[in-house]
Amino acid sequence: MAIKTYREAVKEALAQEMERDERVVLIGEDVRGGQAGTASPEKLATIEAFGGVLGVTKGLWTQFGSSRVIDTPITESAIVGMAAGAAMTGLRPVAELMFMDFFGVCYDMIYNQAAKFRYMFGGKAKTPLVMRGMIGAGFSAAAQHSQSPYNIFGSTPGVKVVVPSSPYDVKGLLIQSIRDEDPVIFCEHKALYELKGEVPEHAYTIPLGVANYTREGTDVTIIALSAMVHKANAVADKLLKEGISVEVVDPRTVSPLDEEGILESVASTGRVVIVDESSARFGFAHDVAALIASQAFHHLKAPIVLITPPHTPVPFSPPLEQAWIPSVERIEAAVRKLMEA
Amino acid sequence: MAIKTYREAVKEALAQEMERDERVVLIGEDVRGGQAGTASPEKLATIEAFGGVLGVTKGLWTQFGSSRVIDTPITESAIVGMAAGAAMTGLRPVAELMFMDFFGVCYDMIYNQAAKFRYMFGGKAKTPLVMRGMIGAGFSAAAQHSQSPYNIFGSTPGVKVVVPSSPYDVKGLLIQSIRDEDPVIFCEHKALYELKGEVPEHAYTIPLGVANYTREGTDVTIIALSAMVHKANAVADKLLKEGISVEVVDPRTVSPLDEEGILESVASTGRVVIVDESSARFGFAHDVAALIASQAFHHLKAPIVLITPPHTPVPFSPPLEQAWIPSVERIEAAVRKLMEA
Amino acid sequence: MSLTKPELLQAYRKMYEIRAFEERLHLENTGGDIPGFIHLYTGEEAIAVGVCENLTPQDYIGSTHRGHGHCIAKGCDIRGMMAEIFGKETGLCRGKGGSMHIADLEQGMLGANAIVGGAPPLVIGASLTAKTLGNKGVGVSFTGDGGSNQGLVFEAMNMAVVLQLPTIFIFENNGFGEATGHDYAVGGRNITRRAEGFGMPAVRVDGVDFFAVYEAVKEAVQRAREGGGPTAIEAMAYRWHGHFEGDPMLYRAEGEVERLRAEKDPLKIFRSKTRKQLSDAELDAIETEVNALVDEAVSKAKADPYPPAENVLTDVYASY
Amino acid sequence: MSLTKPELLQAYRKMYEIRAFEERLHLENTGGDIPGFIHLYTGEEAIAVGVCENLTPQDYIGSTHRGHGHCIAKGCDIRGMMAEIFGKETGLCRGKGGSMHIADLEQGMLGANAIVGGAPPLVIGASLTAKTLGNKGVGVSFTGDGGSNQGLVFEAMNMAVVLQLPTIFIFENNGFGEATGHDYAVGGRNITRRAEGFGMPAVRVDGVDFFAVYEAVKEAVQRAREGGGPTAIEAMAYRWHGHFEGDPMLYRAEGEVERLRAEKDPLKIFRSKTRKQLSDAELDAIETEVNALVDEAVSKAKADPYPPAENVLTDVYASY
Ligand SMILES: Cc1ncc(C[n+]2csc(CCOP(=O)(O)OP(=O)(O)O)c2C)c(N)n1
Ligand SMILES: Cc1ncc(C[n+]2csc(CCOP(=O)(O)OP(=O)(O)O)c2C)c(N)n1
Ligand SMILES: [Mg+2]
Ligand SMILES: [Mg+2]
Repeated sequence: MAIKTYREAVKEALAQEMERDERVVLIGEDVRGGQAGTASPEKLATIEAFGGVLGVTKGLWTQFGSSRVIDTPITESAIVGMAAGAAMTGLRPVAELMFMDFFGVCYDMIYNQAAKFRYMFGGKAKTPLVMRGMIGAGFSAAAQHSQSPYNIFGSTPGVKVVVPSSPYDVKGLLIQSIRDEDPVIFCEHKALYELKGEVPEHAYTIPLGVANYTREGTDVTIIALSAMVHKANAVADKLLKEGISVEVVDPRTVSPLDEEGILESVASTGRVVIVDESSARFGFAHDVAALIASQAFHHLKAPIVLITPPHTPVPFSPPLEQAWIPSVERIEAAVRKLMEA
Repeated sequence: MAIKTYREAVKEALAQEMERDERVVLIGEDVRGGQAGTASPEKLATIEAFGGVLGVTKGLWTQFGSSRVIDTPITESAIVGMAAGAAMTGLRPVAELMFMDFFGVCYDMIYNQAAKFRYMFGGKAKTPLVMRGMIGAGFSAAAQHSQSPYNIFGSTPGVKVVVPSSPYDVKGLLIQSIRDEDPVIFCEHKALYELKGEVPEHAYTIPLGVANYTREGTDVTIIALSAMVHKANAVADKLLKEGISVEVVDPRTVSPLDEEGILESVASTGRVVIVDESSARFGFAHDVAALIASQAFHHLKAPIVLITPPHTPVPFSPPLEQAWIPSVERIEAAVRKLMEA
Repeated sequence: MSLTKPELLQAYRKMYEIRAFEERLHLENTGGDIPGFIHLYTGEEAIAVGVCENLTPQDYIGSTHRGHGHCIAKGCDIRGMMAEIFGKETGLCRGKGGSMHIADLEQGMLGANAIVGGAPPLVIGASLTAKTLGNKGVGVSFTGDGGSNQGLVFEAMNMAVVLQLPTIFIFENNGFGEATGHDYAVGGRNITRRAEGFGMPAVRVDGVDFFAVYEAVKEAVQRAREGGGPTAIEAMAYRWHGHFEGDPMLYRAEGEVERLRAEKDPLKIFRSKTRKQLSDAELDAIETEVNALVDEAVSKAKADPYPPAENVLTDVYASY
Repeated sequence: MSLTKPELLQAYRKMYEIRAFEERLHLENTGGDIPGFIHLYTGEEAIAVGVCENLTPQDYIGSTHRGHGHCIAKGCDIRGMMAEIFGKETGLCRGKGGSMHIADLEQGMLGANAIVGGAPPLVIGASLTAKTLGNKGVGVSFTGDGGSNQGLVFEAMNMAVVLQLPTIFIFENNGFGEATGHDYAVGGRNITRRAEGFGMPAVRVDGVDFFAVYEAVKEAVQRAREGGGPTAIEAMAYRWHGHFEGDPMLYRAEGEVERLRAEKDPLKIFRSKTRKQLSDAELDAIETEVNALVDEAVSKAKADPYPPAENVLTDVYASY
């Protein structure tokens, strides 16, 4: 199988779905990039100067043209709202929010609109829209460009929320998200774009709501998403050498959530660590802890351990930011402590 | 002590703080109401046609005038943003969002702005702003006017979140919120405005982050907020007659959260029901369940029970809406089941 | 006048349907049978109908909290609407939406919308669909004078101009947003001129005159269908009832509504403008028919069953 | 020309401070020492300084992601800024903010803002404070041509007009938002006219000419202080560097930036316009001083300590 980066996998998913289904359109700021520049008309007619700020969509305009790859002004409510309206009426738009941190300027178009149409209109509407964007800290992008609000998205009924951790997953889940009939918020972690992994050439789907056990083990279950999965894996690999057997469960989608996949692992280990970058309060860790404490209580041998950032904005300075992000060390220490208890 | 409604208590808090501190200003849509109407100039110069859509602020314009009670266009980002900017520069604004459901059109002004200034600017800014608004289902106000997004607010670091359940609490907590140096989101439940209770005449404060035990008991702890407190109390009163002793803990503020107050009760009963109107996922119930499962695990005698709405928008039709809202029956059944386990 | 007699009769029928529907709701609501909030459209019938008589079911509209008139004009079934407003299983949204969320995508009705300014961003999306599929469809958004100040609306206008979308932005200036006059809330006091600043043609029309609305929209629709981009139309009209049912309208002049009912009634104005083509008898006959239809809709809505409680879990992907 | 010689020297000093600061950052960033994103202001110095020379520390400004120039013009300490950008404890925000969040409330600087369009709503708040306290202060927001399309900005303009707030909305039209030209993104292609539609005076000025900016802002500030309400000013200028450091600017004409550096340099233009009042020697002396200051700021920033990890929990009410 070909080795590709997470970034390439995202683009490949978009390209293959756009090829397969001409109702799929991309909408966002600089998703092509370079409109009305000062370069010569000939050059402007060919370049994709940005292809998204991180180059994820670069190449798609050349392939699909301006009616499928739609550059917009800086106007997120209109981007997401337009995508929602287009989705209700026959397109399958993929709107790019660039940084998910920007949800605050446009969330009504998901929260009160796209997410609710199907239910509120008695099942008579579908809104097959994907809103893509970046999450995550680690780049000193500071307080307004480093957040991971998938917990907020996950609390909204009617919307599905995907938070993939690997190149393989990101492609299969994005294709599935585009084909899904419900609105999907698709969260790509900045720290993963350069991550490489095996990605099949063909279009394939991964169902939403099915967890992936990235490590199998019997002593402790670590539940983690996105960039945190790799930290959990590292801890599992390290501790295995010492005879501690750690299972790592990556739910991959926050909503729907593979409750069974989580509870099964907890039933077998009885010890739980949840690692979550979203929030110190009302986060994914809390949601899953509540699930376990209510549904798998009798399997638990020890308190559930939550590893989250502190309840603060993301600080800019590298040492502060490193202290903010859940670390391998904290995860390892938590697992060790659970084994002692 | 005088008996007042929750609505009167809110207004009294506003009036007393406005009297005490001339930096306190009210900003919102129709907080006075009646500007540029067609009535005669004399009449227009005196009426407060709305005083907020639910009449909460009626009377304040007459008392404090147009520079303190500021009617705005329908423009929530500008309302909340203006309040945040005014708060940074010396006023103590109380912005009214009318229905908290509208947060989606303006949340950036809290999420990325007001909530972050103090931290992001290294402690050199304060933003003493209160954003008031209604939450809650029960009035067939349908999917876009019935929500309780205090869970979303509570996940935002830097902001405090208050969700009062009684006339006494709403007055004391609102005064405290106005005096607080951090931004506060203040959630008033529609179903409580007509609720009556004892409210002292004088200005008093209730600290943020201190739970109230509305019932004391030894068998089961129910943790509930806002309108749900009254349902929990009803269950406690009913079951007491049967010899089941229920403690009801009303944290009153979601953030900061009185963790000790909650954990203490759990330590004494070992059985927990959390009743929460916010969300079936990532809600207050989940946040508190996670706290308990991680901090008080060894005190627990049984699984934690979460009573929340289903993971759906709020339906309009009365029987559907009644099925949606956490009910006294569900709470009672949960307590009974816990006692059997 | 470019309209045929059947078209004129149809326009009157639609306007009267709205009138009869709304005035009946006013009565029913006073009786206390209707759950939730109700915002009546009476007095503004010429706008909804003047707009929608230019549209086909392939065209889309997006509406407001005051949406009954738009729904009726766009072809939603009156019985289904009434049942919805009463919260019944037979409602257009099976009781899940209510007055503020009536939608019917088959009729090109994208929904009433209880978020002020909510429709325009969605409608530019419907317009994008039409443009992308090349089907000559248009999208029409309704927004009030109050709603015209919402950021969502400005963004949608700008986007429509940039992408040259087939969108018509209708601003229903009925003088008030809740209790606040448009002269207070609209910076520059001129919605038309503000829209023009976004780079599209914009006109102000007399919104109680069906023909004025109809002709302005006709031109805009034609331009949009031909790829000429968006248009804004500000229709000046009057709200006869309170903001919501229950508002005592302290902010309005005494006798104002009575005067409006006498002088600014879109139906009366229509009648007087069509005296040569239509007889009173023909129009009265329509009214009689519509009255019967509304009667039937109300009795049916009252008799129909509520949705079963288990429906709370349908029409959504989650099963808990 | 209404400015005294000391005022002129001060204006040049400020512009050169920005220039030296930004060009040095460009170099330091290439060296790889600077964490996070950097957006340089070079080429637009006349706007920030032309605005802020009209202001006192009691006036407030709100800025953008491209905020260094505004900070310097408003009086932020260059050493504190540099340390902040390097993420050091001695930074203006103690390392918690970084380039995109430099603030200094004592200087009336409400913060750079990494949310495009974030400043105007906050600035009308500062203006409301001034109006309420009656202290004659004004609020000034900076927004780019790209940002001029954000709903937040439109809402703020409308609110400022309705409440007649002492606000000046500065639009820095540097031709691009990221890689997208203003001619594409701005509906109507005219930010000034669009602002006028909101009901306030609006002018377009040459943003590389300090004096053009200064005079327009002077008039607006005076009007605002006297209770005459808000003004919008669109200043046309050019961005010399990429959107962020690292952007290869494929979308720009070959040789364009070199031409701009030669023909549209705000500092050169200032020099040539002040030939009668100021000598090259005087201005060169300022440059030498400023260069030393920037050198010092950089060495200090590099030498200064990072904040201790436990500071992650300070400046916030939560202790976990
Ligand atoms: C985002 C948002 N803000 C405020 C409201 C409350 N609200 C409902 S209708 C209304 C007034 C709307 O006025 P206008 O747009 O003129 O429409 P009209 O009622 O006159 O038809 C307001 C403020 C809302 N529903 N949504
Ligand atoms: C709400 C929001 N949307 C998008 C972005 C990403 N972004 C940062 S700067 C920028 C371009 C801004 O262009 P302009 O306003 O012209 O300012 P300039 O960079 O030219 O100074 C964009 C799109 C953002 N930071 N915030
Ligand atoms: Mg109106
Ligand atoms: Mg620009």
